[in-house]
Amino acid sequence: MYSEKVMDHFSNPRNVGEISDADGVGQVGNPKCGDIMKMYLKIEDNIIVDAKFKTFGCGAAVATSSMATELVKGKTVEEALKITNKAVAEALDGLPPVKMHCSNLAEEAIRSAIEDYQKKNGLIDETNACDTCCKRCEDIHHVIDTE
Amino acid sequence: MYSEKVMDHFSNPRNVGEISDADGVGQVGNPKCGDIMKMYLKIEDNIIVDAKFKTFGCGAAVATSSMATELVKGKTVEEALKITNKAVAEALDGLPPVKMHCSNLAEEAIRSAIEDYQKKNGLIDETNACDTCCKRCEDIHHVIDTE
Amino acid sequence: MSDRNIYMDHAATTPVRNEVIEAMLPYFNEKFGNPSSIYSIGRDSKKAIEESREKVSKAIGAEPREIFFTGSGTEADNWAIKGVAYANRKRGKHIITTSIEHHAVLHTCQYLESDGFEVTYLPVDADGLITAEQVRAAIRPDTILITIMFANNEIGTIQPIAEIGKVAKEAGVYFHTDAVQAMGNVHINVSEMNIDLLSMSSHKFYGPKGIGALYVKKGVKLTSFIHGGAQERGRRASTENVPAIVGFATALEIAVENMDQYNKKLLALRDRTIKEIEEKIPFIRLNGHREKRLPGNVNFSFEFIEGESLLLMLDLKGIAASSGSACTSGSLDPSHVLLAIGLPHEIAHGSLRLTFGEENTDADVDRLMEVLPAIVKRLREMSPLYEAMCKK
Amino acid sequence: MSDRNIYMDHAATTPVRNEVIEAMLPYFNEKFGNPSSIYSIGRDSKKAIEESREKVSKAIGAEPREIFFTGSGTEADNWAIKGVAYANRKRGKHIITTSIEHHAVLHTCQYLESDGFEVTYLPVDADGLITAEQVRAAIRPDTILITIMFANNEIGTIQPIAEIGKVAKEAGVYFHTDAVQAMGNVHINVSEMNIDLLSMSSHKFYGPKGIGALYVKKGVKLTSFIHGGAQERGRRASTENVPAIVGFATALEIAVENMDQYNKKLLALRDRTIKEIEEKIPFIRLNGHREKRLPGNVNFSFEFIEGESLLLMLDLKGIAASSGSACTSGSLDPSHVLLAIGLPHEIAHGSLRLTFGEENTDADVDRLMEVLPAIVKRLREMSPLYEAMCKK
Ligand SMILES: Cc1ncc(COP(=O)(O)O)c(C=O)c1O
Ligand SMILES: Cc1ncc(COP(=O)(O)O)c(C=O)c1O
Repeated sequence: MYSEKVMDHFSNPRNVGEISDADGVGQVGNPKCGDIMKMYLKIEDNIIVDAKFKTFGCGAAVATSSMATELVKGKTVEEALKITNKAVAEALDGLPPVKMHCSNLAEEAIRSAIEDYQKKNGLIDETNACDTCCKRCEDIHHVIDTE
Repeated sequence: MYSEKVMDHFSNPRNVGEISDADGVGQVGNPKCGDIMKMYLKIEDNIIVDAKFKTFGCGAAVATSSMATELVKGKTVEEALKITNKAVAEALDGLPPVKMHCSNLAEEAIRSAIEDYQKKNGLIDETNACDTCCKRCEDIHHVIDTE
Repeated sequence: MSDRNIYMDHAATTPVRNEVIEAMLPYFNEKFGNPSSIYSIGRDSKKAIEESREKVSKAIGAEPREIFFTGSGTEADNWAIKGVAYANRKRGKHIITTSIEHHAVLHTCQYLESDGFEVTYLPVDADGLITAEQVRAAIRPDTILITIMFANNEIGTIQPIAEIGKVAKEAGVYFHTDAVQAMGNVHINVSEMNIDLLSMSSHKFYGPKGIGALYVKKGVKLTSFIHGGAQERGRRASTENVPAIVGFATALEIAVENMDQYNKKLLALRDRTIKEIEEKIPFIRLNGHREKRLPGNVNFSFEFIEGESLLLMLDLKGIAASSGSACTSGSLDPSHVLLAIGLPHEIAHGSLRLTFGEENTDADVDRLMEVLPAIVKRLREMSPLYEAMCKK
Repeated sequence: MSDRNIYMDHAATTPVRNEVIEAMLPYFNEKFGNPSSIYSIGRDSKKAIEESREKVSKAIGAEPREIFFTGSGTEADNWAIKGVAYANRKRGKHIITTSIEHHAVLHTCQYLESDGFEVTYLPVDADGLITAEQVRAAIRPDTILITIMFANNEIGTIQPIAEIGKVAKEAGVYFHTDAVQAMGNVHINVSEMNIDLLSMSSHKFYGPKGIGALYVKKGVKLTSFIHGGAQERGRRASTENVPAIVGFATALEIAVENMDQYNKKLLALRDRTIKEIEEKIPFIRLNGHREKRLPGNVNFSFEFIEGESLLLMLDLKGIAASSGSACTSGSLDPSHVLLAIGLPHEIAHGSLRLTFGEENTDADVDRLMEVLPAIVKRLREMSPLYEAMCKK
């Protein structure tokens, strides 16, 4: 089901943990839906110098979190904001269709952590932390176990 | 499906043929239903001294015809009239349920041949040659091929 | 010689090919995992199913996602017809079919009639053929489905499916075909032939029993028939029968690859048998179209005799065949197909179907022709109908 | 050690036993005849089916003529429920079931709701149990069917079937039970338990996939579900799947003969595993009733972690298990069963089902207990929920 790259990032996730003095922290998802991603960013001179995550979620959620932290490191804030869910999924050699929402979560976690950083630093004043997961919970057709 | 006895009477039917100077001839069944039994009896002093048959029909029809002719031989007319379809079926070690109507046909063929004899000899005047097969044709629930 | 068993009933069912059994075996106890599981052993099963789906789709020119595995050809027929009927009930309640369909189609249509649908049963000609023109003429504004078999299981007649598909497409009516007998014998391309739904059954082409498939063209509105788990993309529930699916696809792939060569052989056996029976036995009638027929199908009526007796006699000589006789089915009415092509009851009762397959050889036909004329003669001599005819 | 594969998902499916494969093999290519044929090779198949039917009937205390083979457990459930519903529609339109049925039952009931039937979904207690009293209270004058599973596939809870059967009998309402998980693990006697219809599926007790059966008590009014040929005494059409039927019966016979001994072994593995998990891992919850549960079933929720990740980690260590996690099914909602017993969503997401079988040994449990606590710990350390809890 999962690509080798996904399995690699799942079984050896990069950047797991917390950054105690993070400049931006974002948490997206909802335990009800079975996916929560929390991302910590260390930002110096508009450049993301470190990133860590904690994730409650499926294999794809863990792997995309890991990949997302890898992708943002070294990027400017503007560059990081351009990372799409597609880019995360592609960097993992693809995700099964039913798991594509996990890559959304990664995109959202990056945005959410950056927004937090921007808010804290007075760079924007409006928050729109994403709650897509829970919209999806209700939207998505109820698919069920198959044994 | 069929007992050994049925298969024996089917593959080596006794008394196949005609009796040119028969004292009683009876034909029952209907080609529409796929079963016709024609029975020839030679009757001397009220005793059936010979019996022959021709049958268009399934394995059970052939075997019951053969058995019926065996059973009537040597019997008095009254005894022969007492031969039931059950007796014919039992003498063959049983018939599959769907084939029980064939043993009806045998019973009817005996009756019909004897009635013919009685009519010819003025012993009765009323005929009620049996047409049960065709009644059944319409009655029986349409069962179908199974491949 | 009577101890040799000769099987001439391939339209009823076929033995499973050895390569197919080999292909199936690992999935019984090694790669036995539930394909819906995420662990390795389940993923092997999943992969096997998807590869099989791809093979099946290729065989008929479809997309893999248009193939849904079922528990049999009958289930595929039931699903296609009930599924289209109930999903499109609001658009109309009229269905067109023929009078010579397999009972999997006929009885399903009759069931729908009892639930408020209307069904037109098109008559066939003396060869068992219908025309696209007949279909066109039967279409009403409320027609939602045309279901016409590709090739008939009894008399082997092959219908003008591409022409009917064209008519259906022009009218915007879904077209289902029961291709259970045609698969592996006839070239089928669902897009060229404008087929929307197509039923298959694996045990007719040397695959296992108990597995079939329904092709459903993308976009066709169809309700589910077997409700439960989310297998087959949520459209047909139940734990996938992995070994059987693998067997199905393996058998179909072999059948399609070798079709032309195989058909050449069958045609030779068929045509020789037809010719010799016509030469050697009087009072007979070939049932089904002489050319537009399945390559392995021979079907004759023998006047004055009854089919089951004929089968039993052949069986005693080691030859397995089939009949449209009512007696073989526990009914008193002979085959609805033989009646539909206009045979009188008593002649329909005396029919014999021989369907050739892989293992059959010219020696088998030699043996058949050695015993069949004598058996027919013997049964006729026992028949009061023959006696009556002779005395005329 | 991680290269050893340990299978702990027998509730999903089981490998086919070698004796069962052996028993099936001759019916693929030697005795492959169509059982409805009258020639010798068809008679062999027919005989095999009737012997199998007898074995299956014996296993549940029924008559052979009350057993009908189907293409799966799901088909048996669909047939039983739709068959009773449509045949008894004039008497009433109310059906009683539970909220923890398998989807083969639940989705079928939902389908019937869309067709005008009314369904009561009885709630269960925290252990997944319902009571006969609840059933009695739910019966209305227009109730035509009670369908309640024998044992649950996720949490293993076994229902008081005999008591429910008594209530159903007193009320004169048909009682169907989905015994797919119970067969081979629990002693079942349909007449003592007053069961009118019972579904089975062979691949849960070391028989082949794609074959099930429905027990239908003599006299029960039931419409056909799969229409077509006259197989199964005209009640379930399609060429009989002879090898699978033989496999089903062989597997069931072995299972029933060895049930007590087999259960003793499973119980030991189960109870040891439950005990050790409870001792070694904090923040957990045993799902399902502690005693009234299937002998091979262990189901735990592990707080703060998600089930699919847990399964993947176990798989990497060579252990195959299952989860009520939504992720394993492509849905975002976790198991309806875990929600029905009152688990909050996030805890339901983190559940693990281990179901033991024949090949499992104490060494397998050793291995499980070697890796599971570490995996749970690792995933928790990665979890923001655990972090949040720890900071409280
Ligand atoms: C034309 C046709 N349709 C449907 C079927 C039913 O297939 P199955 O027996 O696999 O259900 C058959 C043969 O059995 C058939 O010949
Ligand atoms: C309780 C229960 N009912 C029904 C089924 C469906 O059986 P099958 O997959 O054979 O259709 C299953 C398992 O799959 C089950 O566990």
